[in-house]
Amino acid sequence: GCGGSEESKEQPATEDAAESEDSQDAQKTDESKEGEEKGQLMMATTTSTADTGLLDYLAPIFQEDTGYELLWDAVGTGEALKMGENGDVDIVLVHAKASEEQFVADGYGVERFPVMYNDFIVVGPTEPVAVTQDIQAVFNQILEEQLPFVSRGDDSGTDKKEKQIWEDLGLDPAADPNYLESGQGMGATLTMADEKQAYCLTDRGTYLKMKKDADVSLGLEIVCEGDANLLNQYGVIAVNPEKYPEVNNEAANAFIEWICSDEIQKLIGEYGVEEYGEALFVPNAGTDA
Amino acid sequence: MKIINLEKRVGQFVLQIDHLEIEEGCIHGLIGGNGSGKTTLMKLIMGILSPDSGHIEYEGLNMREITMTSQRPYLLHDTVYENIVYPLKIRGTRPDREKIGAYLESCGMAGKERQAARSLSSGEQQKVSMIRALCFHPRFVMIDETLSNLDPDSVEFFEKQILRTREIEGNTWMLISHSLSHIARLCDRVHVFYKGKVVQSGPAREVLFHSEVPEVRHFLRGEILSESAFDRRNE
Amino acid sequence: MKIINLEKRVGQFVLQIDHLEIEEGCIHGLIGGNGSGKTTLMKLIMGILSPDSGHIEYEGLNMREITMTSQRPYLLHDTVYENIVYPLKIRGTRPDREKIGAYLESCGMAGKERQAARSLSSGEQQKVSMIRALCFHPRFVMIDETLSNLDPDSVEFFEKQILRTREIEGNTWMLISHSLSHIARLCDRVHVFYKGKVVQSGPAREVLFHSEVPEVRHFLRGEILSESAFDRRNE
Amino acid sequence: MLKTMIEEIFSDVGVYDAIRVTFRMAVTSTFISAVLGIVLGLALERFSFPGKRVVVRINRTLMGVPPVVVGLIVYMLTMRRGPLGKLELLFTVEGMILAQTIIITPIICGMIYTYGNKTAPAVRVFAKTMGAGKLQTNLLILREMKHEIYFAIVSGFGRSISEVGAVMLVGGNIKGHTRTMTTAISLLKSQGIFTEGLTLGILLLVMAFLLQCLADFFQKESKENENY
Amino acid sequence: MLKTMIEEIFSDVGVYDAIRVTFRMAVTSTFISAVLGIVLGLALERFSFPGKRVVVRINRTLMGVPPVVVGLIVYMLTMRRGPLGKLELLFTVEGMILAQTIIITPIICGMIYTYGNKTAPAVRVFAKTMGAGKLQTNLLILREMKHEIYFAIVSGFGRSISEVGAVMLVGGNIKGHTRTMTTAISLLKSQGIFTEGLTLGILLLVMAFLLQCLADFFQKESKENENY
Ligand SMILES: Nc1ncnc2c1ncn2[C@@H]1O[C@H](COP(=O)(O)OP(=O)(O)OP(=O)(O)O)[C@@H](O)[C@H]1O
Ligand SMILES: Nc1ncnc2c1ncn2[C@@H]1O[C@H](COP(=O)(O)OP(=O)(O)OP(=O)(O)O)[C@@H](O)[C@H]1O
Ligand SMILES: [Mg+2]
Ligand SMILES: [Mg+2]
Repeated sequence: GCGGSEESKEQPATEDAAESEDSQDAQKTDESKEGEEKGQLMMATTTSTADTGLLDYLAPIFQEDTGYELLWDAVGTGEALKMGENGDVDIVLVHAKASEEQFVADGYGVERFPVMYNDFIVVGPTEPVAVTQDIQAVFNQILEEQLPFVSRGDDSGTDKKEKQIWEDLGLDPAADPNYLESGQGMGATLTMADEKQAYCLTDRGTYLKMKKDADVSLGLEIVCEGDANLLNQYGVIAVNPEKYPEVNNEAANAFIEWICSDEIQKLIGEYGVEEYGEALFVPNAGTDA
Repeated sequence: MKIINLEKRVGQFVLQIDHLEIEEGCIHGLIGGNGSGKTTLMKLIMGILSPDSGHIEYEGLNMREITMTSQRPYLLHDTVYENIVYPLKIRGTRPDREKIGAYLESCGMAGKERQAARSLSSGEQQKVSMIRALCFHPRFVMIDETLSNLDPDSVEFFEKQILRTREIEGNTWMLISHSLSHIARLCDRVHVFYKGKVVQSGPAREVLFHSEVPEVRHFLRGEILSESAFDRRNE
Repeated sequence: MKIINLEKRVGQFVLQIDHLEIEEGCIHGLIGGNGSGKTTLMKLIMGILSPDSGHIEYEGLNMREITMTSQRPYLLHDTVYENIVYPLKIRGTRPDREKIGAYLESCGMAGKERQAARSLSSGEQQKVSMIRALCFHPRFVMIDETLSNLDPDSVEFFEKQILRTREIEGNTWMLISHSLSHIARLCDRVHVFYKGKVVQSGPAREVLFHSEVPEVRHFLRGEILSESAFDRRNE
Repeated sequence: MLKTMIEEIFSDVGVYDAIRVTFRMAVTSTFISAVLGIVLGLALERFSFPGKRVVVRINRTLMGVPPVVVGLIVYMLTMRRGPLGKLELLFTVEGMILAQTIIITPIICGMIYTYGNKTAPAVRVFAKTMGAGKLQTNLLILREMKHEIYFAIVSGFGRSISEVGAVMLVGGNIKGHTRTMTTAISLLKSQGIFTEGLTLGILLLVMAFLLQCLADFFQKESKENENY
Repeated sequence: MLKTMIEEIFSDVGVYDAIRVTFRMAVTSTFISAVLGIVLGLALERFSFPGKRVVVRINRTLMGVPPVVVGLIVYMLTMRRGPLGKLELLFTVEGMILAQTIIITPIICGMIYTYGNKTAPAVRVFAKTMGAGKLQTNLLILREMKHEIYFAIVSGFGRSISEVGAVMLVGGNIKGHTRTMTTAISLLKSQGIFTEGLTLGILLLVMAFLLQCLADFFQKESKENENY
């Protein structure tokens, strides 16, 4: 991000010279105008980052810090990676480690940086499944008693995780006639599970946000959390400029550098504490997660 | 049928008829300038328009026994045959295919049963509309200029039909025509319209040949009718 | 205008005219039974239909100088005035408001300029269509039964107008009518149609009073025309 | 044969079920909407009453009601704790049909009203002269407007098979139960499997086209040859 | 005033921008589709050619093209690697307008064709008798069909503001840039914020209604009083 930062230093200086008598307020506006002129960073991301409001919270700070305007399209993980593969976005922020690594290996992405994680939880009615830390017990019981379960079935990060768990446990969910695939995002799937009084694997962030903000208060409780199996790692990858010279690689690099900085990592760790009583994401940039 | 204190306003135009008697079993002719309200009266009788005030006494006549052929007949998007049998069908009557064929032949439309009615020439369309009205034997028939624009043979045929059904069934006819010879040949009673009013109403001979009403005299001046020919018509 | 070896099939019907001359500056009358092809010929001349074979020689007549009024005139969804000025407007000519007012008055439609044309009585609609055709001075005018169903005053007015414009502008007229008295009063030449063919074509007197063609004689028998009245018409 | 072939191409979204659900939903909802829309459209054309213009405008506005909004409304009505919760319509094809009917009825009604304005008054006058009763008059109007009605129904059907917003929300896109072809396409799209989504879309269009050919066969849209 | 009120209610989805984008997109795409649809519809009505019936059927099938499919197609055309990549239409309002135009043009074209079948031939004959040129004839047809054309445009506009599938995919629902009211509703819906979504939907309908009142004001749909 060298070229980019040079620009950002140069331009405000000229503005300052021209309008030195401007008030603090006016300068602020000018600066944000500058940001727009400097360029936009187009991101493809998953619905969870958008639905939890994290990006709404971070974008203005990003613009203030680096001058780039952050735009994002919140879609399924598969669709987000596809947009990256097509070179239509500059950067992707998703949570499906295997696919992400494949994305880099195929040469579409430069490098994958872990950013943060939250964890998956199983939610549902507290009867008959008792609250536990043991995912295996929960899934076994669901299958044995043929309890209703709503899966996303959309091949998203969450969906892949769920399938993985079933597989690891040596279980076949298709044996449960009450196992449904909603084919929709996390929010819609949670509402459906609530409607059907079914069980559901979700990321904690979306669950907390829905539990607090949704009009129809969710009647689902956490029945399983804390299993080591249930981490949900988010990674950020800049789209390879060698493949797509048109992408705004400077901005992408600036974003990666920015989001991995201690300051922002701290902000991520604080996001949601005030509103939901607990953090929605745990920052872990710099680790090898 | 009696029309009593009838008043109807359409746009700027007002039709106002204090009292008009329509004797049963007669052929009535309505004449008068364009836009004098002849069609409007027929529509009121037919129940297509409803009067602003006054009323029409139908004297036991059922609305289903009244019909009216229009100046621009409405034809169904279907064949000639389907058009003619429509009023029969909705009455559950079996149409007489042969009779319809004979009617068509008599007015020069032999073999056109299966042609699309709307592809006919305008005179032929009028004939279809006439035959349609004849076939279901209504007790009160209003013919709004449907006899004009027909060729002489067809005019003769339909005039004969009108006189014959009146004879046999004793039904009532009401004709609008701008051809005074039609009127003179057919009508028992004539009603003359002028600017929304009936200025004279009486036996055909009286109105056509001995009228004292200035509007009627002015109106009739255009065509010279021969009273002696009129005398001979019932022979 | 010359019509040469014209043939046109519509549905079952075939119009076939080997040779027909339409002299300039004359008033031509087309008569014949319903469905004999009169309107079809006008449509061919107007270019609404195109012939299957043969052709029409317009002899320098521009298609824009030809007009035709229909049996069921098409009126724009607009006022009477807008309907009348339409052909002027598309020619970029300034309409003469007073003249149009005078025309309307002469045929008993004074003050109806701003009425919706489609709300007029059918006779009034025909008058609008006639005035529309008169106002833009075409060189060749075809009138398809538009003069029937008018009241006597209006018939007289339009007949006078036709004769006057022919006098002044020397334009050509072609009329279809089932009223032989119209034809006798106006036409110089008469063409008789029978089942898609022109069976006689010649000066009005010859055709109307001295025809030897059996179809023509049969057709004319319906109405008794007086040759002496015919003689007096040009006085 | 074709069935297995199709299933092979789109194995993971449950295409065969989706086709079945799509057409069941589309045909049923179009049928109900056609009945409602025609009756309402003709009634609107027939009767004059104060505020009629506003009703017409509302009708036309409702033609552009976003499916998502209808989906939300139906969802809130049919959810467990909603007023119609007892009927258990949520996440069922019946619920989807309800939502679709709400979307399509105004479209058909609006079209019938507009067409009817041109055709019906003359037919009504004619029916009166023929002594037709109320029912017979209305049947005659339908008969005389058959091409336009057919077109309105085709439009409604097209809207019905193509819809995704309301169906997704109310039906829930549950594989094998309420997944339609369009929601399947959405799902494929969200997985980034674009070409497969496109193929499924084209399959949908081809089937709609064939269905229309079939309907046209009974409809015989003969070019009217009127003699003006 | 109203502006700030609205912004307050829907602060987090960027409602004010969404309204702007919605109407910019809807008005532009409806306008383009109206021009294309009217020209194509009248041309289809005017000319006879072999295979015309098939073209009509294809037109009617396309009236039911799923927006998601159009979205996919436009996406694949406008993506950087795609044939129109150079134009940089992806994630822009212009791209959304392109997608919407593809959806709406067949609708308007189909309606104009169907209405035109009833009206245009007689007008064309009349125009010929008046000596009108080609352009004048077509202008006259438009004038005589003005109520029907207005209705077709209202329908197209309704479809345009209510659409979400194509707009979501091509525009990307980017806050402040390509987010429309319907995609905002979708977002609110997916977050479970139903009543706010519904309120926004009703706001959209109210604005569509007001816009129509405005249009009606210029349109003066006077009840034709024809004398049959
Ligand atoms: N589209 C069509 N399909 C089938 N037959 C048609 C079509 N158009 C016209 N005809 C037939 O062509 C014949 C001639 O029609 P045309 O309108 O020329 O008659 P016309 O001489 O003007 O009769 P009229 O005095 O009744 O106006 C009629 O028998 C009519 O049935
Ligand atoms: N809807 C309407 N709005 C305004 N004026 C109307 C309407 N309907 C009819 N009129 C007027 O009412 C008058 C009477 O019409 P009507 O059709 O009864 O005339 P008519 O005597 O049948 O004439 P014609 O001999 O021309 O058929 C006409 O002057 C007409 O302009
Ligand atoms: Mg009349
Ligand atoms: Mg004719």
